[in-house]
Amino acid sequence: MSNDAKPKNDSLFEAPPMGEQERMVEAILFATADPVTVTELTGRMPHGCDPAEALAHLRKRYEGRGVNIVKIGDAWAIRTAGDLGFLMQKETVETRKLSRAAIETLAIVAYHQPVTRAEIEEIRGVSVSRGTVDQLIELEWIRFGRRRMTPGRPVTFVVTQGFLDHFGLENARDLPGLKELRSAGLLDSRPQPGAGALGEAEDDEDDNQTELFED
Amino acid sequence: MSNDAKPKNDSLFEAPPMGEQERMVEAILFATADPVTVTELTGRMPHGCDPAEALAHLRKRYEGRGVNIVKIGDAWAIRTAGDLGFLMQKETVETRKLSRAAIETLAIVAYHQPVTRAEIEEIRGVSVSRGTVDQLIELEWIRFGRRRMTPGRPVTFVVTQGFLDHFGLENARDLPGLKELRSAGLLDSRPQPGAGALGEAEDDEDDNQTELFED
Amino acid sequence: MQDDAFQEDTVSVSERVAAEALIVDVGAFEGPLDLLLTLSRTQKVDLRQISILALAEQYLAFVEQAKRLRLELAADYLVMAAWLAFLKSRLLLPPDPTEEGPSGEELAAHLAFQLERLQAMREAAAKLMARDQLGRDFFARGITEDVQRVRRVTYTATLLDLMQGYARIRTRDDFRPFVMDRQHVMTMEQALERMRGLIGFAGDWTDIASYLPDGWDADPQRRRSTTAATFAASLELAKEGKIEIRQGEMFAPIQIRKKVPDE
Repeated sequence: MSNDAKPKNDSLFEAPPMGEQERMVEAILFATADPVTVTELTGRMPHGCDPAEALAHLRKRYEGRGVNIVKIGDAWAIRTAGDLGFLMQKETVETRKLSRAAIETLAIVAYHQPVTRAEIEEIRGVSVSRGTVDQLIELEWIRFGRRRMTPGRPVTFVVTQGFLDHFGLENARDLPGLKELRSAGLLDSRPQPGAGALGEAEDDEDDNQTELFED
Repeated sequence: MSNDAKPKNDSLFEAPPMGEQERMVEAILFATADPVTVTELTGRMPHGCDPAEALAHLRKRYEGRGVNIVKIGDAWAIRTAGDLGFLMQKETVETRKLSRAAIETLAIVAYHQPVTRAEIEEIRGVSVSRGTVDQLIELEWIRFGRRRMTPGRPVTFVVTQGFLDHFGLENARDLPGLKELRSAGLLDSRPQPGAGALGEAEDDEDDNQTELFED
Repeated sequence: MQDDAFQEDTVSVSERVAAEALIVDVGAFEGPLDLLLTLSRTQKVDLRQISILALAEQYLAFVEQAKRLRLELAADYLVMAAWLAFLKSRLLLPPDPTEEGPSGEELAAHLAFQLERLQAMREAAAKLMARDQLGRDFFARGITEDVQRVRRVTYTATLLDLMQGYARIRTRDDFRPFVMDRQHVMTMEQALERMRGLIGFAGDWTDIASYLPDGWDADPQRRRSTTAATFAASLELAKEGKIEIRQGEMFAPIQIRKKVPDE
């Protein structure tokens, strides 16, 4: 119900006090679907108001608050403070299996670090896409190492602590060698997907899918 | 866009300072037109935050301002101050005029909730048309409550959070004149003397209609 | 509670006038209770002091009038009229102790309660609608920011994936076991194919070892495989009647020659 205690601002001659004008600007900026110009404010507020001054006060009042008074073109609006944008996002995390290209690239970096892109390509026998390297860097599993002191001074890649943590390794030298891989049965049979050593990896994938379904 | 100068609040152990929490609640409430529950706030704010306390601070901060922090049921929202409605002609939403039957039915649901259709009809002395109930449900002002544990298990109607929001009520207990009506015994359910069987039959009918609604 | 001294005729005269005024828009009433509430206002007293008897008579007069004007009243108005006539008789006649059911006073009191309650609800509805309303008197946020649903994808791999990936690269040749194996294995079909081409030239007994393909005798595995395949193919050809096989003694060379048809 209308608060009768508040002064009625319908006088043609006397503008409401600045505090009231500030309240009005605040309410208008809040409720209007688009940014509002000073001209519009003048048009909507009682005669004799000074929206520009009220805006200046209001702007100061909202400094450092969760929302700020911002100018958009020649109009004004209330907007979420830049540093609180993260509150407007709801994150859902989806876990996916790394692509084969990424795993192979990662493996080469792990076994051969420090290694240049050209060397990775030589070992894989195919070119390494930019996206694959970027993805591994973003995952913080590989990072740039020292430049190689060869012509062109190519950059090298090395694995990170994050990589070691993720794969449960003390250091990259702990990675099993080819012989060990073979004796572990990893090299003997990889006939087609769905058999032998792949089994474990598949279980993993299965797991992920389950999680997806549960979400 | 995250401001790196601000402390990162992703620690599991340390909640951001209350001033920061207040800013966050402010940003979240400003960003939406719908009331937000404390549970939702907790879910969106960093771990360890106390949105209820932040809300209390914020509510005080906005007292007497052009916009206020209001409680609606168990949720919170920012609404323009009631005395400034005159500034907002442009924003006024043209609503379909409610019929007298709809208004009375709405009031009966609000004051007597949970209430069955048969009870509404008894109070109004006339049958309630399907359209009236539909209109109120469509406006999201009433919804189905629990079934009454009487023969025929008739469905009941209750008012919604949207109803409270629309009429600026913190909860249904704040309905105007509710106490007086109650103490005058006008909210008691007083059966017609000697009319038991009739009531039951009506309930039955109510039940059937309800099921139609729910389908 | 009811004024028994109330004269029926005086009521009907004054109230019939009121009833006639009302009857014009009978359609405006929301049922008999609404009509009763409207009629009760003519008594100009608080609803709690209202004379239900007088009200019943007003109502009956109204219905009477409507009949006279040949206005068709909905059934529930007539049901109410019948009920009020019954109520009126109960209120006027001294209570019959043998009769069951609620007394006239009880029924009248309930009707008074219903009227008061309907009136109260109407007032409450009016108060409710007089409140400041969202979107009319106070407003919600005009510029809303939807909560963005950000889907963050994290990637995972196991140590096993990593090792297999590496193994795959480093032993690309080894790592296609079937391909690899085929390099060292000759199937019977391959041997058969090969021998069908060669057998036409084998008029004389020849050691099947000479049918082994070049380069398959160095590696023991290859030699074994190709020998077995060639021997199996020979048996197959013999079965088909294309060749003859002989072996001089145990472990002696196995010889074959083309079978001359109809010899």
